[in-house]
Amino acid sequence: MYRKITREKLRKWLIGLSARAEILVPAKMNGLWTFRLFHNQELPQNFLNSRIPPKNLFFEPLKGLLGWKAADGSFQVNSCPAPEAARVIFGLKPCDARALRLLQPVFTGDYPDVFYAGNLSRTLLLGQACRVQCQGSFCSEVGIDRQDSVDFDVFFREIAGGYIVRVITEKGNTLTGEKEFFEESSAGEWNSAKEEIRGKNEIPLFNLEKVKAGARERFPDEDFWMRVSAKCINCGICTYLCPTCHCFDLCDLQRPGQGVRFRCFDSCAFPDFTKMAVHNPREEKWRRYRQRVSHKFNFFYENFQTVACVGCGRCVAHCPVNLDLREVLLEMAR
Amino acid sequence: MEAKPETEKKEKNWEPKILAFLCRWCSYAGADLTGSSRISYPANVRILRVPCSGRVNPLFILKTLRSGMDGILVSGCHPGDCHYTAGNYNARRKFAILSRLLEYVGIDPRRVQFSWVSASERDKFAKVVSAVVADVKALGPNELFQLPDFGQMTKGPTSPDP
Amino acid sequence: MSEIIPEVSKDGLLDLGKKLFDERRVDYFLGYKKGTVRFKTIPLIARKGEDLQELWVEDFFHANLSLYLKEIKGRVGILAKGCDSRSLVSLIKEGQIKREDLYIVGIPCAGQVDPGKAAKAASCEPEELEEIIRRNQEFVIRANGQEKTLSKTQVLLDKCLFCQYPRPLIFDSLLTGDYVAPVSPVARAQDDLRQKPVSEKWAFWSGQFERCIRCYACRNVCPACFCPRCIVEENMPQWVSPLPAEGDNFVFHLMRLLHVAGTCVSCGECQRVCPVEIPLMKLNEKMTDDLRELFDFVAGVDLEKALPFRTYRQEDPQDFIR
Amino acid sequence: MNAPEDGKNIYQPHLMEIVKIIPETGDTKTFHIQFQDASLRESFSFVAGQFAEYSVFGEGEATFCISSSPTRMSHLEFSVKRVGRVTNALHQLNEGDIIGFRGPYGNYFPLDKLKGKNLLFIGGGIGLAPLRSLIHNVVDTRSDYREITILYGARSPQDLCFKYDLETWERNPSLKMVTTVDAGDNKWKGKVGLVPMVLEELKPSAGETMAITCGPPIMIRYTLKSLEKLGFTPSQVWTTLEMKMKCGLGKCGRCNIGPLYVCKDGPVFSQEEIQNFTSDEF
Repeated sequence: MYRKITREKLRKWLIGLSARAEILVPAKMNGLWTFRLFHNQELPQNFLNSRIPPKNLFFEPLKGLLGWKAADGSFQVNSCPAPEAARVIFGLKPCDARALRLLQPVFTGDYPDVFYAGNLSRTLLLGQACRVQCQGSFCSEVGIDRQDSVDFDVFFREIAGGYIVRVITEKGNTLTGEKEFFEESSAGEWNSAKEEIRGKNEIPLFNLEKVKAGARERFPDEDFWMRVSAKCINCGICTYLCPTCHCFDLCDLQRPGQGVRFRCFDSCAFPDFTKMAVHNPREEKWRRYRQRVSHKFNFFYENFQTVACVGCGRCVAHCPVNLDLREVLLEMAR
Repeated sequence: MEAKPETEKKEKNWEPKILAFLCRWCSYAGADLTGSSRISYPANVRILRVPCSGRVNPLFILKTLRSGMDGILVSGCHPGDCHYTAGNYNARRKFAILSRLLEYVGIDPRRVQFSWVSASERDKFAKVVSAVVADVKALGPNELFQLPDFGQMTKGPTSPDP
Repeated sequence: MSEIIPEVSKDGLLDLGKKLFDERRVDYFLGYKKGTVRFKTIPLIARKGEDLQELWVEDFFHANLSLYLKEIKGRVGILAKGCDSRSLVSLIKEGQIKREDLYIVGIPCAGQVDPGKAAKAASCEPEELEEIIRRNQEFVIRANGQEKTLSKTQVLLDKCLFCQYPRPLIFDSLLTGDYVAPVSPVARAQDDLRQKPVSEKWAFWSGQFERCIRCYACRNVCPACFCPRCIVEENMPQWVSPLPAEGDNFVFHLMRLLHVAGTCVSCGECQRVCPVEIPLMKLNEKMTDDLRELFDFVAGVDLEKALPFRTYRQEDPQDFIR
Repeated sequence: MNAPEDGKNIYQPHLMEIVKIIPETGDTKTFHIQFQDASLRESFSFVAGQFAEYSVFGEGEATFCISSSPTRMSHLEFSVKRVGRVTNALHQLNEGDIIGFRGPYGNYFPLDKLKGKNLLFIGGGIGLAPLRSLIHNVVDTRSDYREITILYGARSPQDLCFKYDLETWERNPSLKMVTTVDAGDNKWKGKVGLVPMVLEELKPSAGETMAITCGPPIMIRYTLKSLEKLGFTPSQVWTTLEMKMKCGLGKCGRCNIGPLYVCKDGPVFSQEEIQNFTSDEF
């Protein structure tokens, strides 16, 4: 189903929604694009993508899971409540939305995580089409259409003066059904509104099938991994900025008489990630780098039939030593 | 870093908690003498005996602040009197840099104080402690790093929005 | 070194590197190769002469290669800008490397570009910057199909504006070129924050620390952070929890800073790589200034002078002690 | 098995009381624990080989196998060697203290494949803990199995764990029990020798026998070689693996060996499966 809305009406619609839900929109904070609470402001037009992926709004970098209290000889443990308050996020990009879907089977498969599930079900996802290829990105190579997506409730594509809207879910349909804001549109109009992406790779960088095959074949090739990881400095930027990386640590914080168990991010790039009492199976840097690439393009594919990379390019653009994942993939695809 | 007025109102009888790192040769003995001479000083200090003020790693001070202590006192022998010849001279350099840095990031210098108290200076010890307690009392509780509110223990890019 | 090649041309650099490998003077050669992302170069870790084919010394060689000396042991050939050479001096003083294991090739640097700053000056997003071209004494910036001319002070990293060591302090060879500061050195602008009341300082830094994601890139990229096991990873006792909570971030950043006191040469790599753009150099500069003021110590310029925390003077300031 | 309940916080542990602490060796203790919640005592079930996450509140969680048998459910047992933060904290606890317990997690020993076979248990050091769960289980259902041999070794007589069990098993006429130490002392009257060597002396017949082994990596490596020499095929050898875990639920992402997660797909693997692993990172 397709609809249309003007820029100003969209803002008014969001203002209306903010009475019922928390609205998050792209905004600049300390020079970084991020998703912030909506203060009825004009929506930005030059938003490419957020530095920190919106994954953090679903799988939080610091999340209390449970707390305990000891008083008068009794000891009590309480679970943190699963998030429920309704929420709307506008301006998500197709890559990040795909990442949220990729994480779904991990968190909500066997042993469902109420926190991730709650965050997903309480959020209305409003996507926005890309017009520019982000630095370092290779989204189309991993099968993401920057101008179309079904990973949202509603997907917005900018047109002159406003947006053309693809309604995907029932929830999205109900909310965009308000006649005073949206007018009906058609598939024809939607298709003709498709834009060229500025600065896109004219020729795909690599073939994903070959990368997947290469990831399996290259796995035992120690020399290859040593060579490509030599300049890695073992920082966690690539994993912490990755919209699909989801490794975490559990950590207790104790104060007199009470404490909290938190979940926080952890990174396979850190030497202590797998350190045990007597040995560490991934002590060497190349093993850790291999784990990161293989997890995304080999193991995850084997377990969930899709690669765990959405090509957003954050790890490429922000690596301190320019260790370019695209080059590694390209070499694997050869 | 300054105390919020609401908190002070909430807890009228609030008393600061101060951790004192005392060198065992001078200041700890000084504290002992203060006590055995029945000179009273505020009961807000928890004393931690260290071998030498040079043993006090700045990390101890950071960690103590992080654990929610309201104030810190580090006390050692007067320059020239160190049992280990130069422990306090070395400590003095570290503390000079630390105290300036703490001030720069917004920790009031009155929260983290340093003194030289010898084994015989019972009056000085009582005076120093009273002064530190009075300073910290004026600053109010260290609310920098409390446990987050239960139930809202999530940190995402959106949570604290002005 | 038996034979010193005082000056090499850019073309001669490749031959020099190969020669060093051939004569078994070095086991590794650290240089730069062309980056794959705008305004970045890749550190090149050559293990043999052929690896040097990719060597590229044109522009945007921000990286302070001495960081790899933490990991790479053996005899190393290394390219060093004037400022990077201070890290080498620092590391030699700290006993982390030996001068005789290094073959240092000094490279001329006309100042390194700060894309974020340039974007701001050109009033566009850093992502929109297409090209930054050095043209005589100015820079031409292309963004969104438009060209703008900016001055050096608008484009170069702040540290380059008060560059005091354009010529490496220690070296074995020098690449031909001009070893002069990119602009006539100006005094570093006074950090306004230092004059603010303590509560405003806290407001500022708590906002910064709150953002930290604890990726540890600032620590890992720092040549002065060379402890084989960082106190951050220690959990018995646990000094700093891995939680990216404000309090732990505060402890982490101050602890990191204090650990590099006397070794930090203000190379600025920590701030450059920070993915959430925390102005870490403000802290480093404050500490550097304090060390100079209190103990008359400047890191990485003098091989002889004792490190500030390995010595003392009886008359060291103690006005802060009761 | 206890399936996760809908809408429950999977990270929330049950509270358990330490009812007894048995010092095993200088640095190892066995804890007997019981659910605080009486209904859980009734409904809880597990299978030998499964593990759980145990919490010391304020210090964190650590992973240990359940070393008691599902056939003896008056309480649960687990054994801990003191090495790190959580294990140190556990060693500080007293009887009557409360700990957290999440589980059971992971797969288990393939009882259906073991039934009607000869069983050969080979354990080293604290590695006896997971085997012990299964040994008690098969002893309690003795008629389902044919000959049962237990070979257990430790560095020295002081390092032998579960001495009370070793004695019972030695006295049990339906079991063949061999205990060995790498180096004896003046009081030690038993066997002296490394586990793989003693195994080769024992010469158990490979036909109709399943070997189940657990111990330090170096012992496992040589034991597997000895078993091969004795004619055991990879499908006859079972072991339980150890990897660093945090969640125990296949989410936190560190215990994988290639695409397999030790917490969900393991910890029990046959030698045949291990041979097919794409990764050697364990």
